[in-house]
Formats: sequence, C-alpha cells, structure tokens
Amino acid sequence: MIGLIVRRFLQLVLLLLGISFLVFMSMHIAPGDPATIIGGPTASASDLEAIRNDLGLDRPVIVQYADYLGGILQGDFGYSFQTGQPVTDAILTRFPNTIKLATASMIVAIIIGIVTGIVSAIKQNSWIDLSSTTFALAGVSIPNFWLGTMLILVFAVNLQWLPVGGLSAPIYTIEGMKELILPAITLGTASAALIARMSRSAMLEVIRSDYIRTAKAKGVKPRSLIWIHALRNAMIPVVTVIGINFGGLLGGTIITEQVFAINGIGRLMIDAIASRDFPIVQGTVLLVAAIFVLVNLIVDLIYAFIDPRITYN
Amino acid sequence: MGNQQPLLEVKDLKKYFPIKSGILQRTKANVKAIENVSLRVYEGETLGIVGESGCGKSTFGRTVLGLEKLTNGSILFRGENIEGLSDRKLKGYKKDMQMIFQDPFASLNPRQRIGNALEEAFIIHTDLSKKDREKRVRELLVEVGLEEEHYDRYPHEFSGGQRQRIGIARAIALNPSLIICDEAVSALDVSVQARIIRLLIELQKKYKLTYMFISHDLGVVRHMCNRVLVMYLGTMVELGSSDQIYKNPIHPYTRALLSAIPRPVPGRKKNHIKLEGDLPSASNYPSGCPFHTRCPLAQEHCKLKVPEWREVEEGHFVACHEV
Amino acid sequence: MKNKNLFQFITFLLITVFVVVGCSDKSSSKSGGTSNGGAPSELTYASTSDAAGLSPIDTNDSVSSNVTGQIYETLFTQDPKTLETEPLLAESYETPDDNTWVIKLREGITFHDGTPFNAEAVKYTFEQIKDPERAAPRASLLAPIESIEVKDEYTVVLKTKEPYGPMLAALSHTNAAIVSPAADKEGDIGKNPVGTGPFVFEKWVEGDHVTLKRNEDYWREPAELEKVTFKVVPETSTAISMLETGEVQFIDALPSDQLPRIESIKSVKVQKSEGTRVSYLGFNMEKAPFNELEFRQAVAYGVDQEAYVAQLNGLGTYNESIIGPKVFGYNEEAKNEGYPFDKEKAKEMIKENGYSGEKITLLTANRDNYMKMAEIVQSQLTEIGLTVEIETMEWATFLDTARKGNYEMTFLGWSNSTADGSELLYPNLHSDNIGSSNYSRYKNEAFDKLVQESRSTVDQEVRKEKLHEANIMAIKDAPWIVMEHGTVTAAYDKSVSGLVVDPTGKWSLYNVSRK
Amino acid sequence: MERLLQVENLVTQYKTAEGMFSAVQGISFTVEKGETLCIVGESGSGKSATALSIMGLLPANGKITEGSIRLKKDELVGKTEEQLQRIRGNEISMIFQEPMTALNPVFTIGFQIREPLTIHRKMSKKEATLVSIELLEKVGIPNPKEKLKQFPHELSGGMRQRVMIAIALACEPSLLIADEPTTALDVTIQSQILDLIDDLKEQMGMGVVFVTHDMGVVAEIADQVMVMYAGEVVEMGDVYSIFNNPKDPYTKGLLAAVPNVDDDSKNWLQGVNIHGESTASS
Amino acid sequence: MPADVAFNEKNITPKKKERYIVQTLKRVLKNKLAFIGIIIISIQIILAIFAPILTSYGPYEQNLAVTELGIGEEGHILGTDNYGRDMWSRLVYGARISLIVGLSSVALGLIGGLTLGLLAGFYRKIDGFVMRIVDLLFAFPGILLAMLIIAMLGTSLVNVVIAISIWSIPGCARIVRGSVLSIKKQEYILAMKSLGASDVRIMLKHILPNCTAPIIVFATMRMATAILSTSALSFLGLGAQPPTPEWGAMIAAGQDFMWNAPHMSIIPGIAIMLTVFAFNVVGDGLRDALDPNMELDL
Repeated sequence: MIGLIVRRFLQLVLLLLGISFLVFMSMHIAPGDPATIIGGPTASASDLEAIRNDLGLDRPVIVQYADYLGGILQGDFGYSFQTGQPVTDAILTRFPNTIKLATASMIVAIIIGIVTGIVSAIKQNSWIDLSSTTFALAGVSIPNFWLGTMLILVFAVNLQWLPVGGLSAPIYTIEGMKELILPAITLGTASAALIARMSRSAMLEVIRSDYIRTAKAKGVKPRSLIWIHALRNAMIPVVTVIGINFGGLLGGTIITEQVFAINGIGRLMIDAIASRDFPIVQGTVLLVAAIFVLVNLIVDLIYAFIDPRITYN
Repeated sequence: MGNQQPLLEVKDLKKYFPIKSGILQRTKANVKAIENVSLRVYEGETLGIVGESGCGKSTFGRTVLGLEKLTNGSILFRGENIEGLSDRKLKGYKKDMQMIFQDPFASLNPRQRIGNALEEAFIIHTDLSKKDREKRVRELLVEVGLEEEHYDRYPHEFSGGQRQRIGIARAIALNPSLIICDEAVSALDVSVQARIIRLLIELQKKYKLTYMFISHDLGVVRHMCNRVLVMYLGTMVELGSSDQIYKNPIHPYTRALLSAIPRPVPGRKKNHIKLEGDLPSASNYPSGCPFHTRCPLAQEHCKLKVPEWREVEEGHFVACHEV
Repeated sequence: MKNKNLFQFITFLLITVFVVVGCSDKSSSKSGGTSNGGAPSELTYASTSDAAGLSPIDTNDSVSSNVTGQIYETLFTQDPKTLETEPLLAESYETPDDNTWVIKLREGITFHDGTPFNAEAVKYTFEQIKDPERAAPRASLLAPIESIEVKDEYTVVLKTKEPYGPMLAALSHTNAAIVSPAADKEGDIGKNPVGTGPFVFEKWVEGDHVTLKRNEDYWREPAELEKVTFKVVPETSTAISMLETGEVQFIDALPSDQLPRIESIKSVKVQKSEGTRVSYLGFNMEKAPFNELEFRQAVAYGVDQEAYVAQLNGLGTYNESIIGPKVFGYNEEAKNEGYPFDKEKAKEMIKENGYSGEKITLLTANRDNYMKMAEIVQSQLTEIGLTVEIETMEWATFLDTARKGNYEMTFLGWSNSTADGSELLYPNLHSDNIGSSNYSRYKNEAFDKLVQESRSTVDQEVRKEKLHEANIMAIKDAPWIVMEHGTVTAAYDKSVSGLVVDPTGKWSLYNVSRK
Repeated sequence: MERLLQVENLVTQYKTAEGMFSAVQGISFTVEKGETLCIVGESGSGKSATALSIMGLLPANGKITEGSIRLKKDELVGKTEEQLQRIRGNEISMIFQEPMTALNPVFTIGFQIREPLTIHRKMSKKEATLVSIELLEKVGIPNPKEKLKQFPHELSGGMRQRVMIAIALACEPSLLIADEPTTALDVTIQSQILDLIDDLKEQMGMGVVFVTHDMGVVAEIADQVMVMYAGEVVEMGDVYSIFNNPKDPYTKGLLAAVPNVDDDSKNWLQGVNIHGESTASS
Repeated sequence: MPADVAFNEKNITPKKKERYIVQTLKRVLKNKLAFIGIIIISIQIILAIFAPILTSYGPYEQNLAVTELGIGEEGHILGTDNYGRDMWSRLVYGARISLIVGLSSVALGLIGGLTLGLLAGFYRKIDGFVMRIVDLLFAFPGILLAMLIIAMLGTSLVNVVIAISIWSIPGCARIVRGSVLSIKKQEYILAMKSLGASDVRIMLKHILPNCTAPIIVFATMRMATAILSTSALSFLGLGAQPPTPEWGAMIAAGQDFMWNAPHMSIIPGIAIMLTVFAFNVVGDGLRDALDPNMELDL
C-alpha cells in the first residue's frame, strides 16, 4: 500500500513537471501579451516595455521556465501578473470554495446516482427503471450553464427559496448550505447521471453472476441479496467511474462558478487564461491536475478496501 | 526410432515469467512455468504431453512455436536452432509448424468470414492469386469434413466441432510437418471429440504429420499418442511409450494421476491414490523435487535434491529418487 | 473485519443523505421569511470582475477605479452633472505662467492611517506615478509635468516644459488620486489602501468582494452609508437576478440586451444619461484599400448607425462627431459633418471605385457590444456590395493583434475618463501613438498639429477651437466611423438615493443613502 | 426407502429472441433418500435446466410451465419466492460448476458459510462460527479457523469447491443438487471431491442429484442414471443396467465415445464417423 | 455403427444466419429509447442535409424590423432573434454545424486515440510511455484543456474541433488499449502469430475490426459530449462566434433575452438536449446490443 502511494507521488511529480512544461510553453506561444492587458488600450509602447521588463517577460522563454521551476523548488509559485499577489495566496483564498462545491456536488451525485442506478437495476424494465434511465440520460444531456441559469430563475428569482449566488456564509450554517444547493445540483447532475448509468449496468451484471445465484441457493432474502451481496461488488466499477469523472467535475466548476458567482479556482483559472496571467494559469492547472491524481489515488485505495482481491505491494 | 534425426529437439528449455513489484517495478521473482525440459519429437509420431493445469504444458507448446520468448535453452527444428533466426527464415519455419487451439470459440476471428480466415495462411506464405487461394480453401473445407459453401460464413454460424474443423483446416493449409494440438478436443462434447480425433488421425496418415498432443485428458492421450510425457510444475516427470506409461507407470505422480481418472465401469473398486493438498503456486516453487509436497513416498532428501532424469527401461524415463 | 467497515460506510452514506435532505427541508421552509440585503446603511454593488488592485497608481481599470474612487481623493474633481472642474483636496490654484501651476491644498486633512495630507504627499504620489521603475499604467497622465516642487506645507508647484491644457482634467482623474506616502512606503497600498476619502478599506477577499466602511473622521460630513461591499458577479444575468432578489443593491454599465428585464423589475430604478464613451468602426490606415478616402467614405455611407442604435433599447445615441456631446471640445456643428447613411450612394461609390466584392475581414473582440456592431455592420456592408467576414478574438488576443496593426477594420471604443477632447484625440489619433493606442495608425500632420496645440494651450476657449477644428478634420478624413456615443447607466434598488453617475461612468458613494 | 423427490412431467421453457424454447420437455423421475441420481447428457440436453428448476433458480427468462416437483410431500412448483427461500439452503442445497465464480469475491469464507446458519437455523454469529469450523473440518479443509478469515481468491479451486460443499451442507439438507461440480477441476482434485460427496451422502443420508456429462464420473458415483438428450429422457435405470446393457442408441453412442484409459485395444475410434456435426443453433 | 446414427439423426442443416450488422441493428431498434434516439438523429441529419430547402430565410439574414418575434409570429415558425433572424432557419443550419463539429472532432479524436491505443496495447514496451502521455492529457479537466488549446490557437470553430478531438484522445486510447489487451490474448491472434502474420497485419486485420464495438459506442457517446462541449465553449465565448448559428452560441446569446424573448435560448437549449440525449441513448442501445459487459469507463 505504501509502495503504491510512494510510486504514485513520484509519478505525480513527473506528471506535474510535464504539465507545467506544456502549459508554460503553450501560454507563451499563445497570442495575446499579458502586458497589453495590464496596460490596457491606452498604454504607450514604452509603458508596455516597462511592464514586460517588470514581469520578466523580456527574457528567453526557457530561462523564464527554468526560473519558474527554480522558484517552485523553493515553494515559490510566482506572483500574479494582474494583482501582484503570490500565486499560492490567490489559490488558497479560492480553494476552499471550489472544494466545498466539488465535494457537495460529488455527494449529491453519488447518492442520487447510486440509489437511482440500483433501484432501476432491481426493477429492470419497470416504469421506475424507464423514468430513472430517462432522468439519467437527460442529466448528461443538459448543458450545465443552461441548467444553472434555469435553476436560478426558478428557485432563486421566482420562488426565492435559495440565494442566487455567492458562497460567503460558513458551510456549517444553514445559510452556507443553502448557498451550496443550487450550484451543487448544477454541477452534480451530469455526474449523478453517469454514476446512475454505471451503477445500473454494474448491478445488472452482478445480479446475473454466479455468486448471487449461490446466495439465492442459500436462501438469502432479496433485500440482503441486493444491499449486502450485490452492492459491494457493483461498487467496484462505479468507484472507478467516480474517480475518472472527478476530472470532469473539476472542469465543470469553471462554468458553475461563473454562473453562480462563486469565487473559486475555476473562475480564477478562466480569468487568468483570459488575461494571460501565466503564473496563475500555471498554478491552478498544476493544482487541478494534482487533485485529479490524488482523487484517483484515493479511488484506488477505496478500491482495495471494497475488493479484497486487490492488494498493492 | 532412436537413431533417426528428430524433427524437433528441445534442449534445457526454461521459461520464466517475471513478477514485477516495488516502486521501480523491478523483477522481484519469477514464475517458473517451464524448468529444464529437453525432449525429441520424431517424424510421424504423436507425442502426448499430459499434466494438470499449471504444469506448463501449454506454455511449452507456445514456446516451441515461438509465441512466447524462451528464457533459456534451445529449440532445434530439423537440426537447426530456431532461436536467433532472421524474420524471413523464421517465417519459413512457422509455415512448417502449426497449432490447433483449445477453444474453438476463441480461436477464430469473429469478424472474419471463415473463407478469408483460411486464406490468410496463403496470403502470408504464398503468392497464389485470389482465385487459386479460394480454390484451395474450398478444397480444405471439404478435406476436414465441411462444405464448400461454408466459405462465406462467419464463425458464429458454426458449432464447436465445426469450428475445430476449421482450426484444423487452418493448421494443415500449408502442409506443415509438425502440428501442436493444445487441448484441441477438451472443450468438445464426447461424441464430437471422438470424431475430431478420428479426423486428426486420418490426416496424420495422409500427410505424414507429426503431432505434439497437449491434453489433460489421459483417456484421449492413451488412444491418440505413441509416446507420452507427463509434466508437473513445469518439469518432466515421466516419459515413455504409451504402453509403458499406462501399463507400467513408475513415478508416484503418474500413478496418482492414472488412478484418479474415473472409469466408465460401475461398481469398480475405487483405489484412488490420495494426493495431499493442492498444487503449490508456481511463484512459490518448491525446492528439490517439485512433487515432494504432495508425494506419498517423499523423503527428507527429496526436499533438497532435484531428482535425476534417468532411463529405467528402453525409452522409458523418469525423474524420482524413490523408484 | 471488512464487513464491519462496509456497514459503517453504508451508515455514513445514509447519515449524509439525511443530513442533506434535512437541511434542504429546513432551508426551504425558512428562507421565505428571511429578508435579503443588509441594514439600510449598507450597500452592495456587483461588478463583473474583481479589482486588479486597490492602488490608484498601479491600476488602470474601471473596476479598480470604482473602489479606489471611494477610498482616495484627487486634487480636483469634476461635477458629475456639468463636468466642470472643482477643487477637492486642492483649495485653489494659480497659473503664473503657461508652464507653472501653483496649487494650494486644503489644510487639516489626514489620511486613514493618521498621517497628514500635505504637499509632500502630493509630490510623493505624482513622482511615483511618473517613476519608470514603478511602471504606473497611467504615467502618461502626468507625463507633461517636468517637476513637482513643495513650496510650503500646503502649496505645491507643478512645472511643465510646454503648456499643458488638460492639466486640471488630468489631476481630476481617479488614477491621479493622492496616496499616503507612509502607507505606500511601508506596505502594499494595492492591498491595504490608505487614502483620504469618505470610506476606509476594511477587507478584500480576492475574487469575491471588497468591503469598505465609513470614514468617521472624514474632513467633510461623514458619508451616510456605514458599509459598502463591492461584490464580484461574473455573469450579468446572475447579477440582475441578485438585484431582483435584493442580494445586491446596485449595478452599473447595464448591457443593453438585458435592459428590458431590469426595467421590468419593480423594486429597481434605472438611471440613464449621456456619457463620454465613443464607439467606432476603425480602419487600418496602413492597408489598402482602407487608406483610400473613397473607400472609407463608401463604408461610412453604407453603415446605418441608427439601425444599430435602435437595437440598444434606448442606450447610446448616434452623432457623427468623434468628440461626443459630453466631451470638452464638442461643437454642435460637428454633428452633421460626416457621411450620413445613404445606401445608394455607398453602392455607387463601391461600384465606381471598383471595390465591388472586395473581401474584408472585420476583426472583433468578443465582448461589450462589439459583436453586435459586427453582426449588423457585416450585414449592412454586404448589402452595398462588399464581402465581409467577421474574425472574432478574445480580448487578450485582440488587443495584441490590433496593436500590431494585423487587421483591416475593427471596432473599438474609448471611455474618456477625463471628458477632455485632447484625451480622446491625442492617444487615439495622434501619430505619436502609432504602435500603441493609435490603433487606426492615423497619420495627418495638420491634425497632429491641431491636437498638439489643444494640449499645449492653457486658454480653454482656444483649446475648444483647436479641438473642434481637429474633430472636423478627422470626421472628414474618416479613419473612424462613429457607431454610437455611449450612455452611462446604473440600476439600483429603490431604497437607494443620491446616486449620480457622471458621463465618464464614475460615481461616488459619498452622497448615497438608503431609506 | 422414503421417496425424497418426485418430479413429474416437468416442462421448463426459456424465452429467447426466437420465441419460447423448451429446455426440459416433460420429464419425470424420483430420488430416494440416500440415493444418487446422475443426470447425464451433452451440452444443451437440458440437464442443468432440470437442476435449476428443482431449486427454483431459473434465470429471469426461464419458467416452469408444466408438471410438479415434490420434495417429500411438499409441492415446490407454484410456491412463492418467500416460501422457496425457506427451503433453499435448508431442505435442498446446490453446488455449482465454477468454484471460481460461485463464491462472492468480496466476503470472507466465514461470512459466506455462516449465512445459511444464521438465516435458517437462526444462530448467533458465535454459534455459527463454531458450526462453520466443524463444517470446514468435515469437508477436509485444513486450518479451518484461519480459513474463515480468508477470501475466496486466496483459496485454490479444489478448496473453494470444498467450501461450497460446506455451505451447501450447513443446514443438513435432505437433497443435494450438484451441477457439474467437478468439471472445472483437475482429475486428482476431482477424485477427492467425488469421494467427499459420496462420503457425506452416506453420513448424512441425503439424496443427491448429480448433473454431469462425464460417463466416468457417472460410473463412480451414481446409483440411478438418467440420460437426457434435447430436453427429453432417453433412458433411465440403475447404473449397472445403463452401463452394461444400454438400450437406447444414444446411450450406446455416449458410452462408446468415452475413451477408456485401461483399454489398449485401439478400437475406440473404429465406429466413429469423421464427418458431420450439427451447426450451432445459438 | 448405431451410435453414430444416433448422433447424426438430429442434425440441423446449416442455415445462413443474418449479417452481424443487421442483427445488431435489430437489437438496437428493440430498445425503445434507442429507437427514439435514432429517429431524432435521423431528423437532424435530414434537417442538416436539406437545410436550404426547408427554410425560407437565410440563417444570417437580418431584419431589424422584426426582432424578437415570438413563436409562429409573422410567418416565422420559431420566431426571430434579436437581429430579426429566423430562428427556424438558424436552428436548421445549426444542426449542420453540430453534426459537422461532432463528426469531425470525434473522427480526429478517434484517429489519434486508435493509433495510441493500438500501439500501447500491442507493444508492451511502449505501453508505459504512451499511457503516461494519456494520463497527462487525462489529468486536465476536458474543458480546461480545450480552453488552453483555444487560447493558444484562437477562437474559431475549427479550433474547437481540434480542442475537442484532442480531448477525446485519452479516453479513446484507453478503451482501445483495453480491448487490444483482451483481444491480444484471444486464440485467434495467437493463431495468426503462429501463421507468421506481421504485426501490422494482425493489428489492422484482426485486432482493429474486433475493437469496433467499443469504438462505435465510444464514438456515439463522444458525439454527445462533443456537441455539449462545443456549446459550453461557446457559452464561455471561446467556441463558435456570432453570427454562426451554433446552438451553444445561440443559447449564450439568448440568455441576455431570457425575459423578453425566452425562446431565443430555450429553443437551441432543447435542440442540444434532444441531440445529446439521442446520441446517448443510441450509444447505450448499441452497447447493450453489442456487448452489455463492455467496459466504458468514460
């Protein structure tokens, strides 16, 4: 187990190195000069020169990259071109919001997804199955920016049950939870739908398996048949889907945070890309990649917990 | 038979599968699939290789055919070492050695008409025109007991026995001298099994084929093979003519194996030789004689020393300290 | 044992379900009762992006200015309605000669950190703006100033090489606000701003909101509002929803497309007034056939700006003059000096001069109303016989591309933050600025001379003449075809009063109160 | 002898894409207490469908459409799922062909073997554990205490089949159904398992329905033999009459097709026609 | 000998079975949802092909006199947008764009994914290396990857296609590799190797055709994702640019008119939903028909 964790961390370092290089180069190749954005339309040529010099953008790209890597080794991820704030600070102020949002959505997705998936597998071809399958398919088919706007219009503007946007109250307060509901649903729907589909097919496969027949031959009651004998086996592929889907979820935060005015990593990232704030882009992309890898490591560990056949050594 | 040049000679063959682990994925241990196997196969004979699952008999067949890279040892075909040959020369040998596989359902490409599947051999090894190839394939189909019209069918349209016939057709297409049958009839119902074996024997007579017949079914091997090799955990246990092995088994494993076979004779007194426990896992290879963990005759020295391969009567070899 | 763990896991899942379900129940039953918004002495404003920083020296964007404008003050200010310059931190000024400005400062004012406001502070601030090391984005504002001298504690003397006409307008600019030298030297005023204004900085959660509180020791009467929040809401439609539910009380720069919705909200008041912003269709004067007057005239005749303005739901007005009605230097005469919409004439000119079927790429940034202009102009120009393709770019790429002159025709706008005509014509059309802010790469010596004179004359009447002359010249020459003159807008909750948006889009919360 | 199982005129049908297909076409047989009935036939003969019909474990597309199955005096056809649950694992038990897949991979051996005891005998976990250890000993598993904590994948195929037998016998059923329980095993292991089943049958006085395609196995274990072909019984009788004096040509063919290890006259293949197999009907 | 007679008497004369494709199609059509999906896709294809015949206004044809007309007003079946352009016409031409964008990005992604997956699955030696590259691509959330690519290449529909196809590569590569690994173990591949067939021949003639089932399913599902992603990028201002009648861009533009002209965003919204739904159900149906146990972890 520890071997796995150590190996994954080594891989993570290499992966991040690769990503940082790719992102660094692509941002420098990309048209659009950070200095023109900072200077604005009015800046004169010499103003821009001064800004470029100030940001160190007048040096060769490879020197800049080496410098950047050197900084990282000392825990320095650079400073935002736009605000001059340290990248670590900029990320840390926004990170809790994204984590809140992603976790809440994942919980929504897992609970809704697994329950509907399993229920529709048990009642295969019934109207429950048909309607939850349709729900699942509709869930993955709705563009989530559209869903977000619709939810705001219905629940926040018309019914006024929930706030329109922002995440400002602490999570443990009722206000804090209320703020999270609409964004979590917006972001979680697609994942819920995916998990539901996966749970359904995994469950159907497990139900047809030999060991379930064995359990029936033992006289096990249908309820424990499903919730004890089948569930854990069916969860094995579902957990994988959850892990892989987490990347999509992180991507989804970009749009959800935009729509719900949540001050998170996704929005930081899109703003940084738009304003060519290279250090912030670098920092956020690395963070997101690291989270993705870590989540999948956790998934692998959960995997070993669910499935005794898997051992990591 | 003894003095003639063998068609195939295998010397000290070893095949290990590495187990990788640790942070850098270094090879930590090996699964010993084949440990020091040497034997000769003579033109026109049928050599049976028997043993239980995990004894390395299938790996042996695949290694001889070059489907698996050998770890150590050499394979000589008509006296020439195959190892290290150029691709082109190797291709020539491949033409001369063919294989029939166990699973008639898995051994045919499900997306390919069987006519085209059979033509592959000619495309790879000959310059025949499309028309000639088709003609040959139709002949082959009839040869193995199918019909010419089957040319355009897909594998799923055939029964297991018919598919195995297609497998045989593919194996004989290029007039090879050696055919390795890897559990070729094990997946078939008994009635079909018998007919496929009959077909194999007829073809052997007609084309002077040499068979290496790998099977766990000792009954079939008895009726099919001239000589039989018994394998256990990748090693050779006993080798002899069919009669020597079946009528006068020497090695305790061979005896236990033969005694365990259910005979279709009701009321026969059961005198199964009980073997202790299960096959040790191949990664946890026993020291000394690999059979000592289950052997009823095992002594202390069996655990330490690998038994010698010795000839107990003409053409009858055995590896055991105790007999 | 593994089974035990599984049960625990399931129990955990179930508890989470109940918690979530339970909470959503509670919240839905309760939320009807809670009133949104804060106490009447608080105000929340929503903007689409976050401030880049809170130092007037180091920023140059309107979002930052909105915040810094409440914290810092300038020497002079412009009346939001008449745009006349009035002293603010200054008490009075004299101009003993055309190149000298003697400014008398108000006494007894302290910065929020308790340090006194005096001539040294002014000198320090202005020198920082001019310091190339600091790379202040609006250094150009004070570029003509050669030296800043402290005459006494409350008198500062500015000397210029040449007479600088728009001096007072420049000194009224938000980016010329006076900062506390102590605070700037010791810390980062971009994060912890210290000014003399009616509001004191309290907290900035980057990317989310900035809060200010009332300056109780303000040198005038303290403001009415106790607390002000600047909230970031990137999607305008979300911001409008929040305005409707009362989560924010004030938004500005309303998009024309959303105006009907905002106007339909009962609890919201909308303010619209003429602004200084001018939007235009600009030609790249270095490329053929865009450098040919006939071509530009034909395009000018072919564009029906009225049709475009009609799409703006009452925001924006059309006027052929480049210098807009709210900008210093405007003269009514310029209104009809351009090329009015005349489709037939345009067609004719296109045909006569052999431009028929000319393929044009219309570079457009995908923000503001530029896409709308592009879509409408594309269809209008197609009708007069040109083939127009729209090339869209995001802002960053657009700025870079346009600055380098890699385009044929494009749309841009100029929000004139000092409402002075020189501040429009010099950066945008003077040949000094080709390669930077003169995107059209317009070069006309006579025009340059007029603009230069308008800058180096202190006599405002003379300046006005020069600007008018230059304006007419540019209109005739048509490096730009005016699309619209902007309208400044704000929408706020009915409880808000005293809010005035000036033609440059600036507003102060000093006089704002809530009922 | 008490009549343990009586099957009369059993018809089992499967719903397939091509319509209804009768896997079992009106068969009847009986099993007495302490007797082993072997159902023998080639693939597709309906022997497994018969076994599953008795257990009430037909797949969703399968259904008993006619006939009766009586256990002692209890009619099983038409019982509700709930009633069947009380019988399964208790009165009738079953072991399957694939020991590799028939055990739930994510639960310990202990959990799986305790289950029938806690369900049918209402035992506490502690009691059940003690009984489980006894059971594992009975089926010849060394170190039963440790084995309880292990997972199926940690055992060999033979061991797993022993565990399956222990599970099946936990509640001392009166009827054991074994569906090709040794087909997937090596011969040396097969002989161990066959002996085990035979011994336990003697000890517990169960009736056994043993489904197989291997005539050798039949000869070793059967008291009564039922030969099936295409869903019908072609011949039924005691083991000696079937082997020594087969009446039906199919039975004869089946016997002739089995290669005898002890027979060195090479005439096994003499009567076999080389050509002609049926085409797959799937 | 009687035994043989017995075995042969029930022989069925071999009859020719239906083609694999026909069988699969029949099975797909039995699935009600998939049937609906096929109908929706067919309608979309018809709309896309016959767009000029089916519309009486051009998709770019503005008429500022009749802006924001509601559904059915003044001869506009689905009303007009804020420039007075006919919504029906834009919707129909939008179908073209969706299909072209979806097809081309999926096709490009497949080419990349297939190549990588085949090589990685077939040659153990480069497997690790290729899969690390795939992991690298995977570690980017798709939309972020697309945003970076578009920032680099510029905003245009062509670049959206490129971005989405790159985003499809890792998923496709994994699926193909998985299939290759399992097919490689099949005996017919061994049979081909023992015949002496070359690697290229084995890969292209024997492995590739047997990966088609998961690839077809992946491609179908991916069509859905591609259309959805295009619209998300358009929403962020990075996708299709006005006046292109791309549905996502239409929603984004229409959101500003939610109050006075809700049809402007709801109509393309429904169009996207239906299309994506259709591709998803057809993908599901195909998977069920081809191989219910197919591993598609995306």
